[in-house]
Amino acid sequence: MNIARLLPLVVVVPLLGAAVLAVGGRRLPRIASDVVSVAFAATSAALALVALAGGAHGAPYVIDWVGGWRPGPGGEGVGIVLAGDPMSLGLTAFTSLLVVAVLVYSWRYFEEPPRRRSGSFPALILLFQAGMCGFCLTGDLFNSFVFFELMGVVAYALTGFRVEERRPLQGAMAFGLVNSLGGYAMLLGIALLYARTGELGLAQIGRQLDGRSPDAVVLAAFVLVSAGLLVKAAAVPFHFWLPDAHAVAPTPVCMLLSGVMVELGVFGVTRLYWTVFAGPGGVPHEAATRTLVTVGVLTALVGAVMSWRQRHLKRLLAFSTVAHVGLFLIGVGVLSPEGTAGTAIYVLAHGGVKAALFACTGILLDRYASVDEKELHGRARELPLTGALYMLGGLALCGMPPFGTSLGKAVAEESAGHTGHWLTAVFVVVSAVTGGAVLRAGLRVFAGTGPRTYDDDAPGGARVPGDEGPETGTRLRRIPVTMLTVPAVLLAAALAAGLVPQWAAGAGSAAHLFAAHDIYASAVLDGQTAPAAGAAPAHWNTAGVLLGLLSTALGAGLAVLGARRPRGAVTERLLAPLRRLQSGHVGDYVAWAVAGLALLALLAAPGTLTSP
Amino acid sequence: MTLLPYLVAGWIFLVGLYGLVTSRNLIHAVGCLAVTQSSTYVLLLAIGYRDGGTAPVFADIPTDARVVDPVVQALTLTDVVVGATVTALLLALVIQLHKRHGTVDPDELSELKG
Amino acid sequence: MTRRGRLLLFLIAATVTTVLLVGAFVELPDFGTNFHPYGDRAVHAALEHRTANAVASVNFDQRALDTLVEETILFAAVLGAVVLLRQVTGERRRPPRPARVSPAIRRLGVLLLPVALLVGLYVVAHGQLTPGGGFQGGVVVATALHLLYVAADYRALERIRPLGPYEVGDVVGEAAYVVTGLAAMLGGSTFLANVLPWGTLGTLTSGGTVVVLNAAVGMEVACGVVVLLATFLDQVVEIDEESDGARPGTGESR
Amino acid sequence: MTDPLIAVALVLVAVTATAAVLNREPLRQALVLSFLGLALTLLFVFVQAPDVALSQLAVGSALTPLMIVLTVRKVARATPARHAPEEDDAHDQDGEADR
Repeated sequence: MNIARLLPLVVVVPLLGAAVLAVGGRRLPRIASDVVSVAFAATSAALALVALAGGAHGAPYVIDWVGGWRPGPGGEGVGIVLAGDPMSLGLTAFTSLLVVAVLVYSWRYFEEPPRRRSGSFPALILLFQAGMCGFCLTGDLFNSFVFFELMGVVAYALTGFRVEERRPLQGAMAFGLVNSLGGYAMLLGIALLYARTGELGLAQIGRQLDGRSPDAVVLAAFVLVSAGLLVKAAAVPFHFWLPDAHAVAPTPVCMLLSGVMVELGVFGVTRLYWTVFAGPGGVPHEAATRTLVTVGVLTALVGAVMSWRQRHLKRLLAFSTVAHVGLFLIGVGVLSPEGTAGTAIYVLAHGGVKAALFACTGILLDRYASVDEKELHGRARELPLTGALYMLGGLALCGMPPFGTSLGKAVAEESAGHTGHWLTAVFVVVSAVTGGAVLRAGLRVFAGTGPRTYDDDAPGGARVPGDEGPETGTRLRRIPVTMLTVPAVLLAAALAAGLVPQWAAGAGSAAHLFAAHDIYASAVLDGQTAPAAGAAPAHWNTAGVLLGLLSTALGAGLAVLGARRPRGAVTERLLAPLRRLQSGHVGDYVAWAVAGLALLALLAAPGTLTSP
Repeated sequence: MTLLPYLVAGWIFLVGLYGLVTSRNLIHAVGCLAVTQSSTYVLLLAIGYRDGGTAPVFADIPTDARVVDPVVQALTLTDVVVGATVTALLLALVIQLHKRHGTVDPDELSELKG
Repeated sequence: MTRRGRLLLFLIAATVTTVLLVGAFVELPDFGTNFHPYGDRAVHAALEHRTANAVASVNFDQRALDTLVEETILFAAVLGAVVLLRQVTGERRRPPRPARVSPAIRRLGVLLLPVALLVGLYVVAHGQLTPGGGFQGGVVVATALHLLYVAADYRALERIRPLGPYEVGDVVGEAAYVVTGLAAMLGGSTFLANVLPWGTLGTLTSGGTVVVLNAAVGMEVACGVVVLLATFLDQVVEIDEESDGARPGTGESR
Repeated sequence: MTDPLIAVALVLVAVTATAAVLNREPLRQALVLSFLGLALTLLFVFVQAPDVALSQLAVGSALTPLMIVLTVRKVARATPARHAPEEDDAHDQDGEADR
């Protein structure tokens, strides 16, 4: 059987699983629905891995025209294509494996699931998986909009899942409104591209644009579609929804949102640029780099500063995700295969690390009904294993060799350094600060470092910490094995991403195929694949290791300093405006999203409209 | 006339956004989101229109008749469904928000948040 | 931000966006252009597969994957809304008060209901021939059922609308779409390929799998929208908040 | 030619859309939204999109306004039972900011 035929199954299997759970979930006992959901998710993951392996041996592109609507010569067709290249297949496999991990982790979650609906949580997770995998694999612009909306709809519902609590709803609401707007902006952009080229396939649109010079239509389409994807990626100033949603979503959902969904936005922008806009009739490289790198730097700095300021652990991790998205945008924004390869490894390792950190935070939440750094001060000394995993995650986030985060960061920052030396500094500082914030919180919670300030402002200390109910129904006495195994495995995977040379080599050649305009079109439309000759594998070098050690040392130093002394009033006042922006007001967030649209337009216009 | 449909689509998009930014009630905001979305319908169908074309349904017209673009119509259909589902989900959230916070005014909600 | 500041930020940003959009609109092909390459090919492909309604052909044949995902979005939204609007601890059910309905309205409703149902089913069945199809017909059927709420009262609606079967119907519709696609694969073709005989243009059975997928969508939409509306109605009519002496969940009485 | 009809429908759509945004009272907005749905339906009929017109009629002028009306009813009915303010304060320590 042709491997390409497997591609639709990667998406369809979780759909079927969701259908089974939606019907059977009301009758099956809890354990059965858990097993069923893991089985379906794992099957999809296995299919993605088979397609990846098969593709890597033979032709690197796995192409399936859904419904058999293969286009004629010249690429004139009517169907939708699923196109798996090593990059998108790798991301699909990673997504599915993370879903499996999350499902296993949440076995003990929601001891009392909604009555008669014990299957609804795993069913929604499987639908989320289908949406994300489809978004990775599709080679059709409108189809990717539909998958984008599927991811969105499921994610809003999952974020608001715990309706008994008060805050999840607000986060879900902001998430839903801003993301839907992003979707509609994207659709307007798709309509413009359709009007200009009369095509919907990425490869076809790209080819049609090649034959003409860029104009205002191309610019507007680029801005609108990118804005939609950057909303999903939570790039500044589209990012406001993310901390509000991540701080409140159930922990397993956070693992997926932070670990992979947000990164899919970055993937989407990159794929869109290379396949559609990278040709002579699109957006010139300088303009695209200017846009993506500027937005990336802003995102990285805002995320880093804000994450340092948080004491609510889930919010802290959420802002750290924002910071890393900024780094990813810089990595892909310099438009070199090396930058893309580095970012790919960075994304995978970061996904593992971040999910592991959320998993550890979830354990705290379930045991102490709080994730507040000050409330938990020193109380988690009794959880040495969780603490060790958490601190290891924090170090990995700083970029400590030999974690994959370090390798990815090293390769990406070296490539970014060719565009501007200061970009390397951004990588080092931002990863040090966000990693340092995680470590600082860890020192205080798990080791009780520094003064215990919280008792002073609590009246009589009698206050029950937190309004955050544990997600397991009752507070955990013993930590279930699965809840510790999952973060351990995820960290091990992040370590392997840095150590297994085949992965680094694979990322190198995948990026070579991915970051190229013509290769994609000829593979999809003409069935010709250029071999990935001349692709440099992403590898360790001395400078990268030293910079990784530097950022780790910086991060650790910051953490110790931050844990020992309370924050200075001066920095506090300086940063107050930035904090006030995160107001929780949907009107504000929408206004910022429109401002983002304008920012993108102003950044991308010079060069696009004036080039000959 | 050649620009009017596009301009109307742009106007609806922006006026919907204005409503969202200035909304004092989340139910109203969800309504404004629906308005914003209708801009995509108008733009898509305007792009697919062909002067003098008829609907692409060959029930009682010859198969070589001049018809408008069926693809944008299919896309718009999908879009309509997406819009309805998003509206439903957001309204469900509004109901629960109101239960927990006693208000659906974004200003008050944002103050609650601190 | 203050209300003023927010509006100012929006107005500045909207000005730039307006320039961006108008600039693009000016350079678009004129309204009514003859340039529709994809559209022309789609019409050709629709006729080749003997599907009279080219839009249905695009939706259920050429771009059937879009529609699968669209149905999945509806499926997810129904699941999500049911979960979000579930009865939580501390809320209690209140038996709905029988409503007074004037006989005229009742008669009108009783008259309209079968008509509306028939129209809905007709629209579903002729999706590949005339405008309409699973989605439009499904919504009509679902809304028609809720005419009963207007015409009679909530309890009459609950009697003919036991939610369980509709929830199952929603899932079955979704699954039927997927299974039809998979069946084509088992037959040696690709996912969602139109493998059934295409028939003669303009007859009720023409279009091959378009008919089947259309029916699946009709079923899912009708059932899904019923569940969706029922969930909202349930909140409005029956579920009460922790008012007096919150009895924790008196069980789901449907 | 249907051009003048299209133009009229377009203007109608623009006007009702604006009205839907400016009517800040949700119930009235639902009514105006339903008019917007009708105007869009008319426009879609004129641009030869009967399929879309049908679903717009079903969704835009019936389903969406209906859901909004139901939400308004639920919210309006529950309003007197507002949470006591001190309870709000107790729940307000949103760890995001430390003050």
